[in-house]
Amino acid sequence: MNLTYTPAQQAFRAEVRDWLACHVPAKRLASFDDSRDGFEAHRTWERTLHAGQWGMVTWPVQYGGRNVDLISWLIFEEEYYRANAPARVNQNGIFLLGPTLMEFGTAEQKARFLPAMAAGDEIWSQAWSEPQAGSDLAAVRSSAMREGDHYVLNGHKIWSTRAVYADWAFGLFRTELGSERHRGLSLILFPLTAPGVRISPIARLDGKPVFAEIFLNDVRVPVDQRLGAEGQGWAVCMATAGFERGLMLRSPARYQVAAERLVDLYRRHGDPNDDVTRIAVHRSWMDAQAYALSIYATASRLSAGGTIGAESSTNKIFWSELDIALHQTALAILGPRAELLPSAPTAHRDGDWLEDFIFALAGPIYAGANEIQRNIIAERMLGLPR
Amino acid sequence: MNLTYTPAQQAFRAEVRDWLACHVPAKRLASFDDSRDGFEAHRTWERTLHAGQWGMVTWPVQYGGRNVDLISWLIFEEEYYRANAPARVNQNGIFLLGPTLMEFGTAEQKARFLPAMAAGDEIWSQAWSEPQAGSDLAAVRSSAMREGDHYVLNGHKIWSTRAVYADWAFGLFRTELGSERHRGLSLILFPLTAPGVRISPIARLDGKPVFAEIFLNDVRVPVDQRLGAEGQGWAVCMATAGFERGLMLRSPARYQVAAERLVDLYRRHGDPNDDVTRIAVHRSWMDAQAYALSIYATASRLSAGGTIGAESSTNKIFWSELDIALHQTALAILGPRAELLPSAPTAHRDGDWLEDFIFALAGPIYAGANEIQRNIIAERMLGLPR
Amino acid sequence: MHFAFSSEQLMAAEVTTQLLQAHCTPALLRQLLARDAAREDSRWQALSEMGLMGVLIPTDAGGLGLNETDFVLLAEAGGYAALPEPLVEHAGVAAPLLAQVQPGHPLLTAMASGTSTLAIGHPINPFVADADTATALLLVHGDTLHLVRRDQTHITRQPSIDPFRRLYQVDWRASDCTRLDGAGPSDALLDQALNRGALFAAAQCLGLAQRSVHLAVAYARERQQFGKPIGSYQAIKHLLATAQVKIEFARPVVYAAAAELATHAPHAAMRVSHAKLAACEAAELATRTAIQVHGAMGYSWEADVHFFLKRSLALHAAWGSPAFHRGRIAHHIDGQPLGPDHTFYNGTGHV
Amino acid sequence: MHFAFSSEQLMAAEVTTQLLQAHCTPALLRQLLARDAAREDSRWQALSEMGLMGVLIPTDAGGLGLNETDFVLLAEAGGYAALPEPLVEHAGVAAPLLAQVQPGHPLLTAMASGTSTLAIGHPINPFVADADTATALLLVHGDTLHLVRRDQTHITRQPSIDPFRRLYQVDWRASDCTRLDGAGPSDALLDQALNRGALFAAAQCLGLAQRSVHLAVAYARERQQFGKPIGSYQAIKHLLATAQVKIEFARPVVYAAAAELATHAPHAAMRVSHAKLAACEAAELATRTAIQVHGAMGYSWEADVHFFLKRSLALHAAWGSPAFHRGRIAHHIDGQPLGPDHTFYNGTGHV
Repeated sequence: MNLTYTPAQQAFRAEVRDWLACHVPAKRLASFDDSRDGFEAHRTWERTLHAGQWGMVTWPVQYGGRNVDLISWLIFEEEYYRANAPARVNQNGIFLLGPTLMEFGTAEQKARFLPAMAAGDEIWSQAWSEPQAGSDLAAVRSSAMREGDHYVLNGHKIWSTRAVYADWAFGLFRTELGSERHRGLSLILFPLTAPGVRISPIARLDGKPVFAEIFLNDVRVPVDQRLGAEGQGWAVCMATAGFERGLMLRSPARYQVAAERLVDLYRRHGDPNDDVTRIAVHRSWMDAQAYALSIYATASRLSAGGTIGAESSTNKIFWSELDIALHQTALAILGPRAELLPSAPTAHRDGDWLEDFIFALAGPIYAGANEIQRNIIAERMLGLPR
Repeated sequence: MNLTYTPAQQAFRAEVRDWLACHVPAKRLASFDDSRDGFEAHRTWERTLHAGQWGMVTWPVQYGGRNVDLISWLIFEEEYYRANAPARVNQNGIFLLGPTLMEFGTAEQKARFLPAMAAGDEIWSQAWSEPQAGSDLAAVRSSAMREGDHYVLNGHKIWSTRAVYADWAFGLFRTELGSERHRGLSLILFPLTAPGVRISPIARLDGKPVFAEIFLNDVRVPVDQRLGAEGQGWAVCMATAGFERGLMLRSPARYQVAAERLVDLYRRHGDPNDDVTRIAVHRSWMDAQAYALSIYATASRLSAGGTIGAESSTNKIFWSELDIALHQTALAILGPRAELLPSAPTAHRDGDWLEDFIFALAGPIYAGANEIQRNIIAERMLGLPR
Repeated sequence: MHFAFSSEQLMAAEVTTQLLQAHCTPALLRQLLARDAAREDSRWQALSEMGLMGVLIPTDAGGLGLNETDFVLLAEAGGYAALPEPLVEHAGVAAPLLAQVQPGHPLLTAMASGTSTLAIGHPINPFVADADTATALLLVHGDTLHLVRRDQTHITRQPSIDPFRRLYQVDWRASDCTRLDGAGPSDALLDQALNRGALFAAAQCLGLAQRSVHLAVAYARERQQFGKPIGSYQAIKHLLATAQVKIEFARPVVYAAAAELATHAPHAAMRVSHAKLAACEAAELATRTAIQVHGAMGYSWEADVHFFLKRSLALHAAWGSPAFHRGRIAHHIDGQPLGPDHTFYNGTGHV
Repeated sequence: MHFAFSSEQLMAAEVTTQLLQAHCTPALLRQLLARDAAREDSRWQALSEMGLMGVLIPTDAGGLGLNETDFVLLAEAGGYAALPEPLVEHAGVAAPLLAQVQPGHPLLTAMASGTSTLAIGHPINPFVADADTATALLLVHGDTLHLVRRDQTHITRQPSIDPFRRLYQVDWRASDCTRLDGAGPSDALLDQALNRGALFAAAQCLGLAQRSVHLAVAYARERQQFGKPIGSYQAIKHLLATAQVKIEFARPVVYAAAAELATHAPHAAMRVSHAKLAACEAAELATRTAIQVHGAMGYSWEADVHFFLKRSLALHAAWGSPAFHRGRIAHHIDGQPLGPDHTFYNGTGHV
């Protein structure tokens, strides 16, 4: 056990920090969910990152990475959040599909998709859920019927983040006619610009169109856009979801930076008589530390050849609850001004606490509702009967 | 709405207070669970209460009561807890079986059982659970087979509080051979001294024998010791349980006095820098107030002819969680001395916080585990599907 | 001692609830937003015709001359419907304050009939709600109260996450002409107004909480996953049952606070603070639970539950932050007798 | 940066766990109680033969010369078994303190072999654990440390709810003969001892918590109600999953604290406090959850889960109350840089 960074890791941190100091836009980019302009500004930032070879540092150099270990990735993330750099518009690609491609993709698929992903040339959306398949993901009905060397996609996907402006999407489809539940599913990649794809935005509870429905009507995609073996989509998808929840979905640095700002907010605006809020501030900081330590332990285990199991479900519960508690504490500090939108003339200018609180509310729902995660922990980690 | 006591109620309070001041034993009685002596000392106290006509003030005068309303009963309880009067050894009788007898008993049964109950001449134990019937109370297997004008009881009851020294017990028995679940059950009263009854004590987690198993082997009881119609035991038992949970099982005064003592304990021994504990003290006090207000509302509704429904389940959850939180807060104030038994020479002498904490741990389990109560709230109060 | 509403009070609440059920549906709320209108005049009129605006206005001035116990269920009904119009601030807070200061003030009659609306700028709140649609504003300058015509102020909208909150920063000039002279020191009057504001905010929170549970129950009965309604899963049942328990033990505190405020019980302020804390917690838990039960749908603009979440969020620190109210509780605990004979005012201490 | 134990460390923990699985079963605990014996000598000997008593004693004195990272999993294993013998206080706290003060003290060799036991009376704790079976006691008088033979003291048992806690009030007289002169001021040494005590109490709590979940899982798989194992009900599953989440996010804090204490990282005291708080909370939740899952059986003397509840209760305020440890966290937050580059000692500040 060694909880100090190597000189190489320290040098890496310095390099990341220096580069970000020179390149992070001084002015905050417009949201990538609100407008095409904001989206494209984030794509430009992805290209800037890629030009600096920072698109996804753990990837092999040939795909645009630096071939560094997961600890270095964590260092990168720490510096990235410290620098308040733009949100990653391609997170569905680089953190979710990327690792899956790395594990299940053919050499051709990796060469085809990873560099374009790292470069920001292809921004990805996910297409997991369907109207009747939310927590019950295996209830997927959308189909991909084989016709020669193509699949013909039909169906209706929903809650697809980024889909309004993204270039590509990946999702589960039934490739076996009449198959049920987890059987007969395949993971298929498809361009959102293909004929027969229709995108319909869905507004979040604050009215921002951060999701979309994807309607697929006889969309033809070549067979080599299937990831993993035909009919094995469920296993591929579970690996993706496990990896997502276990490590990459939420960098600990995100919460550590938020907790640091929360401490600062309390120092400047907190009511010194408000014990409850002070305690909550300290707890948020401790929980963010605990989450970071846990992820360092996971990264160390993976680096030593270990795998991620059902304990990834514990991560998702922990960070989603931490995220809500942290932002709720910030709103408590802001008191009667907490409800103000940024457009209010007298709104505080101390960070996007309200917006981030709204975002945090989704945490216990997406990437598998926390109720499902608790089932997984109970059944797969603890061995309770189904 | 009128939240002031009538002159009659104020006079009643004064009378209770004066009487208790003169009669409550100066020295605390030995526990009624630990020894026959302690049990009999409590029986003697019940007789003293009865002599003062305080056994169960809401009952008709002919059964030993004063025929006062439920508000007066609450006032009695408030004064009783304020005076630190002995615990009611016959609580299974007066608070649980008594109201059930009042509702379902025949005139003869009331005359036969209620006065002896109020007088402390017959101390009651409950016999609900069986080894395979805990949360699943309808899984009762013990039987009461009719033979002429008697039932013959056979079976095995468990977790019977008071049964080691009590005189009588009441419980559910199958009176219909081969009946299943809620059907074919009857509520039967039987003396614990009857031939064929064997009592085996069970120790609580601190080693004190507060429960017992009751083994019944061809125990003959007259048919008129059945309460309610034959085969209607489930309905009678549910009414009993509802009444218990809804009102009588736990007087709010119990928690209000405990909260008052907690505030005092914190004043004298609390660490002024311990925000978390101070907040918990205040919360316990508020929750005890909220519980009292809720019970006053219930009593007012019942006095006006209302009934107790599934919301009695909300009570049980609330007081059981309050009870644990309150005593846990007391232990936090006591710090490293909290773990000491009263026999420790340097133990604090500030009340039985540890013992009461241990007692509180049973709260979410007995009288229907809180998980069962949440099912009841969801299904019967909110209308969610079974 | 009778801790229950009269049949008249229950009837008034029931009628109000039914009116709002018809005239304040989520669909109508969405229409109001689409029109970008400040209020729905027909709804305001309907509520006025029921007499709701005058509940706390003396009969001499055309009101009903009732008290907080009569109004609390109406405020709760407003929360249950996420009512956008300022029923509570106008009729529950501003009206009785003006009536206390100048029982014969001519504005009261127009207020009782709902033809004039009075907004209130209380020092505990940084903004004035619904200043734009108010005929006049009750404002504070130093230790004096002022009644200011809307056109004597300059107001700036402060948009809230709750699209139906119409908060304004108010710039104005105090003068002898605007000053309201009347009975009693303004401190005591403002404390009472704060207590009414906090009490009725608590009552609204109760309504928001209960509605959120009801919306979630309705959704959970319909929505199927893994072949059965999600409401049949114990996880969903227990989430909602836990929220309902919170509501059940906030409700009697809110009702007791109303009764004690109405009778000027000495510990009424403490009870109001308890009510505000308990009801806000219940609303917070219930609205969040409702969103969770709705799943992704609950996080969308489509489902109605967000209206209740946002109102709950807005009321959380209105009329005193939780820290303010906890401070009042602590003060009571530190200084007053606490035993079970002191639950109500004329407990044993007064036998 | 490698946040994982070595295979040697994992192996030692595994062997210890297996030994305790065989030699520290709940049935054996009950036998010990029935005999009213202070400790099980054969178990102590078996642990000693494994070298556990000397982990933190220098090799020169017959120990293994290892550090806190090597001991933390052993303390956790002790918690998992509810080990009655003072492995942690003797080998985890008293031994390294004596070794720091007088690395060549002759008692250390007997301590490393387990033939002598050293008890410790640290000012943060009101009592001395296992003073009765100790050969000698490390005690504090003013700012001096003393090594006192058992027969130089008068001890009074202070019975705890945990029947295996053997707490004593110790009366003794400090003298020049008993004083231990050695390197460094006693304040710093006592702080380090406190940190070890708190860290290993936290490790024990982790073990207690995990064992409680395991006992509850085993029971829930067997116990049938309504025709199926109670462990198949979502309510039970979610209670236990929630407890497991608490454990998972206490564990890395405890392990990091061990590593940072071993390397004298400047923020080690903060981390120890975090570890103590998190692990105590996990143990509290897990033991209570386990009792709830066991139902009435869990509230009885018959089920084993109460042994773990009682130990958790006893360790809650041992080696610093939660308020003490929260105070150290607050001090760190108020005075130190907090960003993600400061998670570990040589973060960016030291690039």
